[in-house]
Amino acid sequence: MDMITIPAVNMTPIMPEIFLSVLAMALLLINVFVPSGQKSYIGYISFIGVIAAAVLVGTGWGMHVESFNGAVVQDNFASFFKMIFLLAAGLAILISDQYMVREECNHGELYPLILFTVVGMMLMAAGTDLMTIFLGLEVMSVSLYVLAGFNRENRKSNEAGLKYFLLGAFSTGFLLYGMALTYGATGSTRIADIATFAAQQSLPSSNVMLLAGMLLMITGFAFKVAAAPFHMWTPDVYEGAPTPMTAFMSAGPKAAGFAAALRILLVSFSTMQADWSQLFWVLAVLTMTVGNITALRQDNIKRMLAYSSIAHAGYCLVGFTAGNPTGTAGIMFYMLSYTFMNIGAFAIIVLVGKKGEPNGNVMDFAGFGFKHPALAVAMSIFLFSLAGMPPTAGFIGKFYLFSGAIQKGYIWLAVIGVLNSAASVYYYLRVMVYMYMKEPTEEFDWLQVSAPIALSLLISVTGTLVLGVVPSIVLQYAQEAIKLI
Amino acid sequence: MENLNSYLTVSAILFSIGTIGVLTRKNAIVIFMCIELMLNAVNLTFIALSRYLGNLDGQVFVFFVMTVAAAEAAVGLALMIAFYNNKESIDVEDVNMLKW
Amino acid sequence: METLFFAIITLVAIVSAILVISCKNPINSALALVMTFFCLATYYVMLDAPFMAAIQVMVYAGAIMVLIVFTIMLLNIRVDATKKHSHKILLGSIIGFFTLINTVYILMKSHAAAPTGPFTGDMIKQIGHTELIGQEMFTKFLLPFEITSILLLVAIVGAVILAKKKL
Amino acid sequence: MSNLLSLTTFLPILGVLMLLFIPKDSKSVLRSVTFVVTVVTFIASLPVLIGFQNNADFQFVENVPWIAAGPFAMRYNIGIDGISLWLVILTTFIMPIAVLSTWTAVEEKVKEYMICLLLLETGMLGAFISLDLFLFYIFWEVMLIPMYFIIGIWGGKNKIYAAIKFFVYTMAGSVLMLVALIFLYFKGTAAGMTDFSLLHFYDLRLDPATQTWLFLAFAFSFAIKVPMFPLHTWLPDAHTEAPTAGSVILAAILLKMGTYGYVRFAMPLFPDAAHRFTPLIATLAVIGIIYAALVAMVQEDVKKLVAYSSVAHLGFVMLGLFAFNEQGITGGMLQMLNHGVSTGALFLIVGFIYERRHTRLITDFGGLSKQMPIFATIFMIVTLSSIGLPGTNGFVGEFMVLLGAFESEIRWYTVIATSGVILSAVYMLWMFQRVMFGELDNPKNQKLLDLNAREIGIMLPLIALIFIMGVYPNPFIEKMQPAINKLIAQTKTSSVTAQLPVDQVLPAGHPVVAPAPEQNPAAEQQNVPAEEATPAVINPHDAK
Amino acid sequence: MFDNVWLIPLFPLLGFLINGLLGKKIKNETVIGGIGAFAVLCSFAVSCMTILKLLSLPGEERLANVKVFTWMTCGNFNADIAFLIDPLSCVMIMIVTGVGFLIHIYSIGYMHGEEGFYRFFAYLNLFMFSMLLLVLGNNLLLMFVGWEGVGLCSYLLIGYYFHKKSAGDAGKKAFVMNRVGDFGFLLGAFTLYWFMGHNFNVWTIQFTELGKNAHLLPTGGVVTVITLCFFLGATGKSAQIPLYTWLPDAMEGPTPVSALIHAATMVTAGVYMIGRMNFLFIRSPETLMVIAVIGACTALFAATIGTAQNDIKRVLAYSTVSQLGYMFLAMGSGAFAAGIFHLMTHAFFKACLFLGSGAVIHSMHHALHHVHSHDDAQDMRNMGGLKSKMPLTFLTFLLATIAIAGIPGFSGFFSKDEILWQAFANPHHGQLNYLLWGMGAVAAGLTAFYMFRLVFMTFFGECRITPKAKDHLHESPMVIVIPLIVLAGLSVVGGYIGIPKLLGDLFGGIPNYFEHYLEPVFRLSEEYMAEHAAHGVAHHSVALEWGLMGTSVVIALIGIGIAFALYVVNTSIPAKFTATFPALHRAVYNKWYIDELYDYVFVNPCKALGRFLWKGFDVVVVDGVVNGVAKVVMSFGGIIRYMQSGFVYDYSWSMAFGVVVILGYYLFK
Repeated sequence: MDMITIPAVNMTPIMPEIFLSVLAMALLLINVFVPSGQKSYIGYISFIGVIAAAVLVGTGWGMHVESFNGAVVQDNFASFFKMIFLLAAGLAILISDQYMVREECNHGELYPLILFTVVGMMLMAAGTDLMTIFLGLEVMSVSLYVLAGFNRENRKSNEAGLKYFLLGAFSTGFLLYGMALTYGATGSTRIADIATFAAQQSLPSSNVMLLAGMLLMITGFAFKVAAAPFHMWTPDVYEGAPTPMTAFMSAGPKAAGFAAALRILLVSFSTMQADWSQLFWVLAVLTMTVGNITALRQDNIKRMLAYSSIAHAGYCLVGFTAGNPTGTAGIMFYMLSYTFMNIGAFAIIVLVGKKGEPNGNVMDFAGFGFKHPALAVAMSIFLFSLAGMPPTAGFIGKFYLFSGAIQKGYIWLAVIGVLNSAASVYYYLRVMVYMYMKEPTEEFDWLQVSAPIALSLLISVTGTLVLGVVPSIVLQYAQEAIKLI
Repeated sequence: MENLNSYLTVSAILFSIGTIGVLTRKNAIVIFMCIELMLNAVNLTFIALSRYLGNLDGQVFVFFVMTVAAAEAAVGLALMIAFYNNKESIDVEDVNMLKW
Repeated sequence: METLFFAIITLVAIVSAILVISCKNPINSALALVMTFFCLATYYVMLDAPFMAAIQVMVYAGAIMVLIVFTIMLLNIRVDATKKHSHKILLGSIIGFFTLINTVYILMKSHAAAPTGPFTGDMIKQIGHTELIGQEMFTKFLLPFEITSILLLVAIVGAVILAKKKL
Repeated sequence: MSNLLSLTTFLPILGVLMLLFIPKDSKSVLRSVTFVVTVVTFIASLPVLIGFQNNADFQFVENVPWIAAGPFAMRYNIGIDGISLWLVILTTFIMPIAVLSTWTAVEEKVKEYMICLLLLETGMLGAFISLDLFLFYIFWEVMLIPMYFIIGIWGGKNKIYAAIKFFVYTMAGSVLMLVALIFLYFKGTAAGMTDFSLLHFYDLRLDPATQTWLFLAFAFSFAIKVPMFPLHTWLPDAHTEAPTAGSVILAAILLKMGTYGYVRFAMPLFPDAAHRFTPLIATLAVIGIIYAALVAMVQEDVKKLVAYSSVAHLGFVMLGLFAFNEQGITGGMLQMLNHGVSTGALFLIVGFIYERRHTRLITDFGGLSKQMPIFATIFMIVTLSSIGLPGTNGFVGEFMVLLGAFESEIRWYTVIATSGVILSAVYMLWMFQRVMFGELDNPKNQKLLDLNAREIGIMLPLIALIFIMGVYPNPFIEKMQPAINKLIAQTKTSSVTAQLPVDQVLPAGHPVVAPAPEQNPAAEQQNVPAEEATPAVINPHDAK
Repeated sequence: MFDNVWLIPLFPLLGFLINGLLGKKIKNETVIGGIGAFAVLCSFAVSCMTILKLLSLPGEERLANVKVFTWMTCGNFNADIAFLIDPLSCVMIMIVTGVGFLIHIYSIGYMHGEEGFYRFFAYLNLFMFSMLLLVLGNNLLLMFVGWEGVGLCSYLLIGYYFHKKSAGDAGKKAFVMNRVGDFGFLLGAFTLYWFMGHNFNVWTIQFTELGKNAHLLPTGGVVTVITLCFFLGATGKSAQIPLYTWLPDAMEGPTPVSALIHAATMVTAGVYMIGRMNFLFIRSPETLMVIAVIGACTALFAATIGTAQNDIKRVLAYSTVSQLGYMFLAMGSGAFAAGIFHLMTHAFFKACLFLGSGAVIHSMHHALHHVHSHDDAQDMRNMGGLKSKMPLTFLTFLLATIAIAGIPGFSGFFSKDEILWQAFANPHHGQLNYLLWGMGAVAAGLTAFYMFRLVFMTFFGECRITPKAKDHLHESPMVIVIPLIVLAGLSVVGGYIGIPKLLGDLFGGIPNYFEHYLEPVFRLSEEYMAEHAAHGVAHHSVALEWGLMGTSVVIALIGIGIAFALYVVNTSIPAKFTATFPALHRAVYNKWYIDELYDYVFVNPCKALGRFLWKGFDVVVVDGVVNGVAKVVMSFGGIIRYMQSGFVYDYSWSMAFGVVVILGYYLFK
């Protein structure tokens, strides 16, 4: 009997993950010694860590390194998404401090958990083995359950965590079953092997086990990206979770879900595109429509953004349906833009919320526009971007998503998409109606805008506008990234 | 060894029973147990397939699933406790402050 | 003989699974679940995976179920007290039934990939299941294995944050 | 100066930057700065007018790469021809007037208001000068935002409803255009095009079925903006609620976006479909003319009446455009300018009395002529211009439109449309009579002041234009003539080919880039096989 | 040759600009009136020079197009600002500037002290400008400019007393009815332009060019359509059935306006237009018949209404409508020269009548004002016995009345008789001619009747206002009287330039100068007529002509006699008559309820339709659909929202449902 020799592995592909994990662990330790009033420093350190990780990711751009026996890969696709995760995490960290202090749950563990979430998401994006992806997903999910319920004194937060947990675990069951069937059908969990196997099939979609495995996995990811009818957790969880975490959840995990789904479907199941495109067509339509229509009737702004987030997932699914470079690069670009604009919007909500009632109501924005012009302009930019108005990132993103669909010939899908996007304008405008066109019902308190939030707003606004005016700087990377996958 | 399909069928039955449990029970802990049942059904599928394929990947997967189940159990139960602390109940009928 | 054994185990597994979802008292459900887990462990043994069976018993039936039972006790929950929503049960059952039909149909219709792996029952018996698993886990699946450490860490931290009396 | 157009377009943005640094309480400074900026923009646009050569080419072209990713390449490609020239000038001309018009009416949130106006100007100018379809779409959408705020923040009672209606209505139309735009682009790339340049798309020959769909999408979007019956209902609301400057800009320029869209995009890009849908468009235009006139007749609110009159006027424009001949299109273009001037002026006038009386109900007025003779005179002139009295601008446009339409296939529509001249006289004069004539019996009206110097100053340029364009419209016509002829050629050549069996001209499903029509008209007559008729994409500007 | 012809319209335009822009500052009435009158005088002078120059040319060369500048060109369409000088336009400018000048002079006196004096003169000058454009314009479009321009001035001047609601209404009515006519004019112009261009490649709107190419046109068919459209324009402008109702209402304007615009010049524009485009009308016998019939009907119909009116100006207004009917009867009979001739004589005597009535009203108003009476100064029932108070006015008025009544020797006789004869003898309408003649003759009798009724009620008998007021009645100032005298003189002698051939022969072969003078304009048409006459040129005996002439004179005399009997001899008869036939009287007095009919048939339905379209269609249907879609979407939002029940099992149910459906679809499809 031989000793098991652990093979020499190339750590390069997972350097950012390692770095973040180590940092998170270190912070957990440091946290013990930081007095409760000064937990912000942990946040600052995390933010710096995120930047450092981004640098690490950035330096790896252009390389294609497989490692761990094919369990993980470093490629542009992964790097692009990792950047999105880091951005989301960075912005979320920036807006967390003020909120958490106000809500009196400023526990230092928050930041390490965010970092762990990022590690999980990164693994989802970089994983080339179903197991890696699954575990990445679980790391992310488990952290998110905690983050959603982080404000444990708050019943809504508890409820959000619990709901997220129960439904997340339930969806994990389906996802796993899908993976099991796929494994059974192909004899491997490696994405590349599955692809090889599927490619050998004359008619892969007639292999029922493989097909069912794929479909079940899709439902699992559909849950993560909040596609109808697997979306129902979203509004509740988004509403209940602490606002910065909502912001984070709406951007990061969604992107991660798309990353993993894209990799699995485009690589492993590329030969079955006809099948999954058809499914995504329906999912996209349902998701967009349900999200938008329901958002029309929301007064709670967080809930409204939650529904809108569902709708945005729907737009991304349009790109997914297309499954061509335009559409998929569109998804990548869109998720990046969405990170900017949505977290930006949530940052404003963080500011507007008051202690104990952090969930802004749309009515709370009455008169906001002229009381706090700069913030209101920022909010308007985010909302217009979410609505897909040029010259903002949201428009370019939608443009590419729908272009992908049109290029593929899914004209009607694109039409439904744009009509949805027109309908969505209504509820985004509604916020602006309150901001600019209604008189305030009560006097505004002086809003305290902490430096980190100001920074996050600055980043978000800049990102939203720059990506809207000169999107090439990012789009070309997205294009490159999608080519190599 | 029984043929593969027998095992798979059993796992499918267990999976479905778990699903029904999730859909019908009101107690969060019981729901969680039903989910565990579903996961176990999947585990059975994995191991049966693994054995059939002569490929141990599936079993390793089961190993990880168990880890995940443990992790989820820890966090999930902690969430339930936290919820219970505030609401004195873990009945999902009571978990509906957030709606519409 | 083996078939008979399989049938009995299957019967027990399914009956206890049904008990899991039908017992009013969560403790009873939990015990029924433990029963199911044991059945599954038995299956694993039958499938030449003794190591998995051992883990099943220790981790699942042991650790996880203890945790659950402990929580049930801690929260002092006895009976599923709220009134039954029969339509919910009906709808749930219908969906579950269709899930069953679907999955069984899948299994009927499908055929797994041809057995390609090197691990035959004899080989497993010869080398030892545990060693083979270890071999796999520390070579081919080293990364996932490492990830589980993070996962568990997260779970611990999370559980502490959520459930500790005073932070 | 090669980047004159960019300068003109983005000067208002510079103005916005300046405004940002002015404290919001110094209202008169804010107003003055804005006014100066708009005037400077107008002055900056004059060299464009003077330097414009009377030919069909796009001039003052700027063309630099902008976005290039994936299958797309967008360029910052701008330029003007005779068609857009006047609309650009109209825009820069109207803006100072608009700024002046709400000098005293807008007392609150002046800074934001002025910023909105300037942003709007950039948006509008940008849309008129874009030669890149994508760029056009961007500006087209961007315009909505400031206008939305102008209506919604500084509007009247029902402003929110009006603002949202305006926005969502327009948005619903334009997103369909977006889909069509993308689809068109892919059709273009299939034929070897590499960017969104409009000039390339002109040479693209699409099969009629594709044209139909694309045309419908474009036309729908533009029809909302025009607005054509029955998509007009946002307009009365928007106009009624908007502040004076908003109404003026909306009427004078924004509505022209729709008609301009037809001239610039929908008609030349999809000539076959445009011809095919001429009966539909003409029907809607005619219904619009009659319908809006009838509805305007019974309005109780002056502003709403004027708003409905806009619908009728733009019906004439549409009728002219879809005559597809020189007189019709020239008339349509002139009518666009005329409508800009006279309806803009009408809204200003309504603004004047509203500012004084804070009501717009016709019944609240009566006999104002006695109290406000100057106002009466100006109002009269503008009214007459609006009903198209000869000697005023309205007549020239309307006459050309009707003449052109009468010469074309839509003759019978024209007959009905011509009766619109009766109705326009009815509703305008009736309104004028009720407001200005009769006993001055309302005590509130007896102390009204006549127009002040600022107000007269606002109106004078408009009045002057009313007469200049009415008496000597030739300079206007001459500048737009070559471009219009080119447009007609673009729409005509294709319809000639459309009459040929499609499979001879085009292999099924393979749109090809045909030689530029004016260069090789003979080739088309001889049904050149598609492969031969595919020279590289023609880009006259690359050649320069 | 006629290079300075553009000065003719220019002077009034300058006058308009000066008075319009500076009038308020000038304030001095003499200066304002002087500027206005002088501008017209200048035009008149240039017109005289022009016509003299024209007369110095041989007949065939009496035609000139004077281009000022290109107005608009677009493709094959070209419109110039250019003037056409030919005998027809010359006679028109003479009438317009001549009569116009007199009325300007008159107005200085009449409008004395009125508020907005400058405004009045500005409008008047603007009117002169427009009218001159109308008659001088060498193309359809320029004519249309004048055509609409005079309509505008008419509107402005009718609404001069804008504070009176009736004035505003009348102005609007005039404008709108004119617009209905303009609609026809435009359509006619479009059709003509398109038809000539499309079929014969003659893309032009210039009269001379059109005339040259008229031979290309077919007879009837499209030409009928075109000419009917144009005629619709003429009915609007010249107050013919069915668009005549605005003219009586237009009497709300100051009296000089009625004289100038609504009697002498503007309302005859329709006649002029038909004369100008005779080459077209002659090619459509159907249209000619329509014109003739409508002319005759209008002549008769308006005359009946005229008999029952009590407002002095309204009587004259209906008389104008009726006389215009004569002119159209002439045009419709192909007797263009006769129509134009009557146009001219009518301008003289009707202007005189209106100005005379203005003088009466002025005086009455003055008197009533002095005693603070609110009696209507225009109601003839308040007048009577004025001949002693205002002898000069009476005399001139009487001369003009005789002229209009068609008493031999006066101008009206010559022109009217010519028309009646042509109506009888023209080759176009066959048997219809007799009817036309009959209607014309009856109308002539009625004309004589109501005109003398007017004279008798106004100038004869006892004065019916309070004696106190009576003392304040006196003759008008010279500035008012002189124009009356001049016009009365013209009414008497104006007819002698166009003596009918029959009479001319009688008096030693005096030629019909007027007809001869206009011959270059109508020659081609007459030749065409000779060739194509539908019923052949009938040759009637001289005796018949004499007989008809005599008959018409007798009818007129009977009319006068009846008037004398009823209003001088036994003034109680009219009242008895009214009492006997109350319905008839009411109908006639109320103008046969035509206004009401129009209200019911056109105006009210239009308003109701508008209101329905607005409140019913626009708000309910169109907006309803739009808002309805929004509402439906919103309510869907509400429904879906409530599916989000907050219960975990519902959510998991939805997920499981999704899984089942997806799997089921793919597996069992």
